[in-house]
Amino acid sequence: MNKKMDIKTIFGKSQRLWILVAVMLVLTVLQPGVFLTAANMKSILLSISVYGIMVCGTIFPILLGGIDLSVGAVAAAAGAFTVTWIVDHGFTNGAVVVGVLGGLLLGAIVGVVHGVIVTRFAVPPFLITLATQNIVYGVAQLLTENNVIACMEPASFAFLGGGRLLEIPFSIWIMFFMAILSYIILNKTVFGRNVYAVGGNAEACRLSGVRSRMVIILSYVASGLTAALSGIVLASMNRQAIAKAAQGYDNYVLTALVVGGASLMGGEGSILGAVWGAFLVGVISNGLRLVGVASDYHGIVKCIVIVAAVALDAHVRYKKSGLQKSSSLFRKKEKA
Amino acid sequence: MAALLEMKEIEKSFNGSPVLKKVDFSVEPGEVHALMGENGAGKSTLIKILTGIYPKDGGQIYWNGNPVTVDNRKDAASLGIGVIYQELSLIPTLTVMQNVMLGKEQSKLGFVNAKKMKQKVTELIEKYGFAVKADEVVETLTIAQRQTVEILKALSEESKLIIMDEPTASLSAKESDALFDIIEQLRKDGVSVIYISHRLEEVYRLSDRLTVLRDGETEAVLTKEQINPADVVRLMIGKELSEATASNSLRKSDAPVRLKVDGLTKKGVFHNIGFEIHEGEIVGFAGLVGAGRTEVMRCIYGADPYDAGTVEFEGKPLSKQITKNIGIGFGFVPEDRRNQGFTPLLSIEKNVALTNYDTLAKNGFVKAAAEKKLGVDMVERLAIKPGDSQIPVGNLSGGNQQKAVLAKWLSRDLKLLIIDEPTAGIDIGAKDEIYKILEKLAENGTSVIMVSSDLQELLRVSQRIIVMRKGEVFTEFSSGRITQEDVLMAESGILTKEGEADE
Amino acid sequence: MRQENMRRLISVASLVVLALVFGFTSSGFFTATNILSILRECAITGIIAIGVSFVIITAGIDLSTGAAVGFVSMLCANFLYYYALPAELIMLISILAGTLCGVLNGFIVTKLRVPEFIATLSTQYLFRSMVFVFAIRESGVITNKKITDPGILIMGGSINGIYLVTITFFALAIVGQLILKKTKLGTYIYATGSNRKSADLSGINTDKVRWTVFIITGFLCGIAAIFEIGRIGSATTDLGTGLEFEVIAAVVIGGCAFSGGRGDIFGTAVGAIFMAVLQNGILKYNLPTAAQLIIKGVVIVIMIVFDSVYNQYMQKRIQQKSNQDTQMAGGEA
Amino acid sequence: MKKKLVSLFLAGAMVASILAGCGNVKTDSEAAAGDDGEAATTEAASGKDAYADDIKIGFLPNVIGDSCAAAWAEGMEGYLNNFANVTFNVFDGKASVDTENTIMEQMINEKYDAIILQATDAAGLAATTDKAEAAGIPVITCNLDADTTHTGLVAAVDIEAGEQIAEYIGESLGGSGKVVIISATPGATKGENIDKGFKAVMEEKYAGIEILDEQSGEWLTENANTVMNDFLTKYSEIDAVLCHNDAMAEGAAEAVKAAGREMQIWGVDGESKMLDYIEQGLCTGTIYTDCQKQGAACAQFCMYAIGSGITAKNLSATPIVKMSPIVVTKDNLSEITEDMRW
Repeated sequence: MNKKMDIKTIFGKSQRLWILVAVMLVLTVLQPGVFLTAANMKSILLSISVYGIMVCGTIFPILLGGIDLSVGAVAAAAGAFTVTWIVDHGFTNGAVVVGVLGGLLLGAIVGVVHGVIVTRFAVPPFLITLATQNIVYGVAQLLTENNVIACMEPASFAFLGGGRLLEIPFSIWIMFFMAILSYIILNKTVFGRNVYAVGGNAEACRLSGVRSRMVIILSYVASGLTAALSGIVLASMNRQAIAKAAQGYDNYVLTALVVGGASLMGGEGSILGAVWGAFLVGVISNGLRLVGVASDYHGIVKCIVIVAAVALDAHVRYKKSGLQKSSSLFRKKEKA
Repeated sequence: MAALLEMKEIEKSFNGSPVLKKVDFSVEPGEVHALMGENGAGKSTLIKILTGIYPKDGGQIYWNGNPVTVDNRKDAASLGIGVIYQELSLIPTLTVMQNVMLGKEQSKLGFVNAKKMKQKVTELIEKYGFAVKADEVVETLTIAQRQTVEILKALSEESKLIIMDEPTASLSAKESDALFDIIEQLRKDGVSVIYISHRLEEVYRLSDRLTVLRDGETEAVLTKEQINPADVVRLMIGKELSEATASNSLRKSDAPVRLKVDGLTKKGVFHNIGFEIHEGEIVGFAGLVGAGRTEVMRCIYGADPYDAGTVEFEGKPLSKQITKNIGIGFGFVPEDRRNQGFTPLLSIEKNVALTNYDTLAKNGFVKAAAEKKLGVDMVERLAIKPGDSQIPVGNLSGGNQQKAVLAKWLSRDLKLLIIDEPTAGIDIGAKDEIYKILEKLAENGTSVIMVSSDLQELLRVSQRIIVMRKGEVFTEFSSGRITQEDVLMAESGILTKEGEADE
Repeated sequence: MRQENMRRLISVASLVVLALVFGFTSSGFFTATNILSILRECAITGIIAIGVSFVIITAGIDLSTGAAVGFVSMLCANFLYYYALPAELIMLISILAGTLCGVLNGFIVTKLRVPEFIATLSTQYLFRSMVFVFAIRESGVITNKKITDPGILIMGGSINGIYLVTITFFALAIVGQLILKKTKLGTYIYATGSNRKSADLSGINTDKVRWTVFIITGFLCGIAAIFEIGRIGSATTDLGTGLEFEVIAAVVIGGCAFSGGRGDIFGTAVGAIFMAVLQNGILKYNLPTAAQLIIKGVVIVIMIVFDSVYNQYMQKRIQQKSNQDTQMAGGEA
Repeated sequence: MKKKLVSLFLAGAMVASILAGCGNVKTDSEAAAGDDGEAATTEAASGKDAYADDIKIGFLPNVIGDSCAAAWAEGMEGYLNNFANVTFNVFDGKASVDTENTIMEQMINEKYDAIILQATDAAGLAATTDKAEAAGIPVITCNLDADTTHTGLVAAVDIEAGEQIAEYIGESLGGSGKVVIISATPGATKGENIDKGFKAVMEEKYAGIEILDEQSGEWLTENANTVMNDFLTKYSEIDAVLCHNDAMAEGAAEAVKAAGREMQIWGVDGESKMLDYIEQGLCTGTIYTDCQKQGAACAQFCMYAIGSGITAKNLSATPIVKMSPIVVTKDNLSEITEDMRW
């Protein structure tokens, strides 16, 4: 019993994470001496690092019951800004600093716009971020003039995405750093507490004196910031900026969050779960490649894993509590 | 001739505590039968058993003399029992006709015969002279009109019995009158009505018979001639109880005024509300559902805007922002606990901490140890069960949820606590604990405004009782010996004892 | 009723305004061929949008439509190439396969209790992969083959300049509108989305309704796939990528609310045409692609914000009306 | 209920097929060709003076934003800027057959004088290409052609590129070794063609070389990096990597460098960044095509076709101009002079 509790605390409340353990076990057996090696783990982490960084910020709107579909576009635009700035200002370290800060600022501005529109006009975030996705990709095209902007120098910029620290790619460090930062914000600050609370019951929060509008805006800013950061890392990793960078990353991010136990209704989910979720997706892709399944068929496995994870979770909860919304089947069981 | 409905020796208990103890209840065809009783007397449980929402523990239901089982709403509907819910259960984006016919559309191969259905609904509307049209969309209707749609829905099912639960709670006088006309019409048509209401004058005006429930037992069944407001009130409360719960502790406070409300008005909801609250005082707000008490409190707290009037706190005009009001010592426990009181997925600790981050945090960072300590302290201080501050509030029982909501405020330097229906849906033991908490708060100088529909509670806890009626302050009891009867009469607009009525 | 008409008028008006702007500021917008081609462009999105409107009116969402179209198209191409089945049979297969996609979505949503968003996000992965399962390969390499069956190709054709796909779209839209407004199912769809609890209480099997709308959507994806391959004369592996978002945008711009219970097929059709006009008009200015994207995004944002402001205004009015009524009555009391 | 709907729709579909039987329904190209009168006038109009009358030329690449498309556009613009009477527009195919078809359609409606197309899918753009040609608009395809006769194709090599890389690897490895492939997005024509050429040569001439594995890097640098990492984990011995474009080769090179291993890495395209990689010794080689020149060639072809009034009608097969590929390795890097880099 005690042991069980320990494992539970490690994985959080979500049942879905057990799937990860199962998948890893299978792969370890299938690919002995290859899958479960430090080098391979490193390679998995590297492969998820870009959207792993995004996940750390995109979780904020998700926790509020919102969504941010513009993260890919923001990443492209921020990367484009940083690279063009560095290229235009002579590849100096100073230019790198300004470029990176500028890219982040761009992400933050997009976040503010989202937050303000969502709070002021009560429009569905799904739609508004889908529309701004167009605009932000447009900005990325403007910045790059639809060309590939190569940026091989300076070393400081290349280090962001391609460097190594203690034998571990720097982008993984950034991902861990962002995850920890995000963890601290979500779990150790008042703002983080408010995010969960507003996501769980906005009206109760208002009556408890929480400035929910501010909480929402800041959450979208967080999302924009991490998207921008991941875009910059991606640009550095590829030593270039292209307008269509990070297309489709919105899906990766959502998948990671959902697999990691976040509920799109808000109020539920943890950064730990999200990173585990991202890791699981990475593990699956990696595992399928190692086993030699063509990338064409990865989707089938992904679908099954996601559905299994979420359905398992839903099932367990459905059985366990009356908390679940909806479902007429419950009404009788609920006590007066 | 057999009665239309007969419920015999109905029993029901929740968690071992009996709610209905062998209740008998019967309705004749074409009669308006009022069902009255204090909160917790067992009215709604009885109705829920009748409509198949709760299973009964014992007893038998007879319909036209035949024993029947009602396991779900469908069973009830097929017998001919229609219910007008307090919270309307219409589909807002559909038309009146679609709502009325929902689930029983006349159709051929899946295609509805709109013409025929509209004709049917229009006929019904005309027959009863309702003020709605068949093709109006429900969300554009007023609440009174929506209620008539609910009634139409019941009528269209050819219900023999329609249950109305506090139907006039949110209606204006004119709208109520229209409803009474409808009920008259129903009676003429041979449709029976079970009419649940706290409003004596309505019951007096409408009902053919009246059953009074008290503590899960049938106290009396009165015929029209026997119905007399004062008697009914006495029956509802019970003589011994009335004596036992009478309050001798009413008094005026001479402590400084903490909150002064003057001329507070919100169009169509309440107007010209004025009262004063002193330091360390517990003031009860009595009134029937819909009297405007909750709305007044929300406006004072800053949750809703108001149209006119002034609110002064310790001599200074009060801000209209919740956050600022909390900063100067306000606390607020809302009526709708589940939707407004707490965040169900979060633990007791996190819920309690939500209002306290001004002290529990430094530079935006939560002092985790202090937060945890507060949670543990509060669980201990309020004896919240189970005694673990990490359990999500949504998983607690009603009483413990309410304690958790209260706990949000208790560690603060509270100057004024507004608490709306503090013990609704809470068991007796927890009630007492909550009263003790309120009393202790007052002893320490906090002013408490308690909105309550529970007369016993009002008398037990309050030092003064302000009675609201139809959006206005009706009277105030602040001295002498007051019984539940007095308050209930006042709520119904009858003054037995001269308080300091504003009028 | 009046409010609904008002809403319709506004969406038609915004479409007209947009068209007028393009008509006066660019050349060749108001020509028969251009208008016919706009009506062609909107049709495939529109056909699927009919189904997705149903889903969104039940307060759900379907993110898998684009991938479903891709999968079904490839399946048809595959059967045409390897088995040379007759066109009629291929169409039947297409519709069946599409319907099956819908059945699967519905199953996951109602039986496995996976929220719509997640369920259809994951089936999107699945259908995308199924494309590759059925992709035509020559010595292991995916090779897109031209479809030569005239019975399929004719589906991309036109009668007197009016494209078959346009005709089908309008026909299906009318059928869809009829289903929504004239059948039991339609009423149940609104009821499910608007207030699921009450719908349940009224004896409606809301799970069945939710499953049905997914099946209809799948069915329409099957139809859309026929026209898709008929028009382009082959099936490619990336066919339908991103289509789901275009569809959702059309549906929502047409007045269906994510919260459910609102909107109709008329609005959706206007929404689909709106998106096609926008796309068509923007291309006429010879602007750089960046400017095109930005304009498109800004117009959509304006539409969404306007819609929300309008809805809030209407709600306020209803409230005021209801307040006034009580007030008048209260005054007398 | 549902059954009824299904039958309703089936009836609709049947009606449609009956209509088809009547021969009233015309496919696009039939419709365009059928309007004889109109087509004739357009044709007459397109026999206009390419160097004096107002001319509109559109360029529709598979997707914009990559270096090839940019270089092509630059080359075209560079050439067409010589003529004041020519308007030149670049569109975005968004790597989608649908989008490309839509834009083609619109260019036809707006009576463009010539279209330069990089077809996302050869079969998928055949119909609209036919329609354009039937309407008298010459279509010149750039690299990726449409599967129908049209005015011209200006192609960089793809099958040949695969073959040449195979030759080089085969020779330098001495006929035995292990190779992995990081391929394009599955189904992409260019990638599939490179694969075809590469595998054919390997099979025929270098049976001793084993192709260990093939996974998609979806044209992207970062994905190629991931895929390469997995290959490196899985196979302790790899002698050469073939990537279907330079961007992926760069990603693979980073992975190989990070792992501290050494092997041949090949890309295709010859973008300037790749040349830098080759210079630094990170990549082995690429098949260089002068994309700017190729763009200019497309533009020249257009002007010629407009001036002479040639469309597919006058042709029995698509004339092809092949850009000469240069196999670039560190040894001959200097042959690619600064002005040839893009």
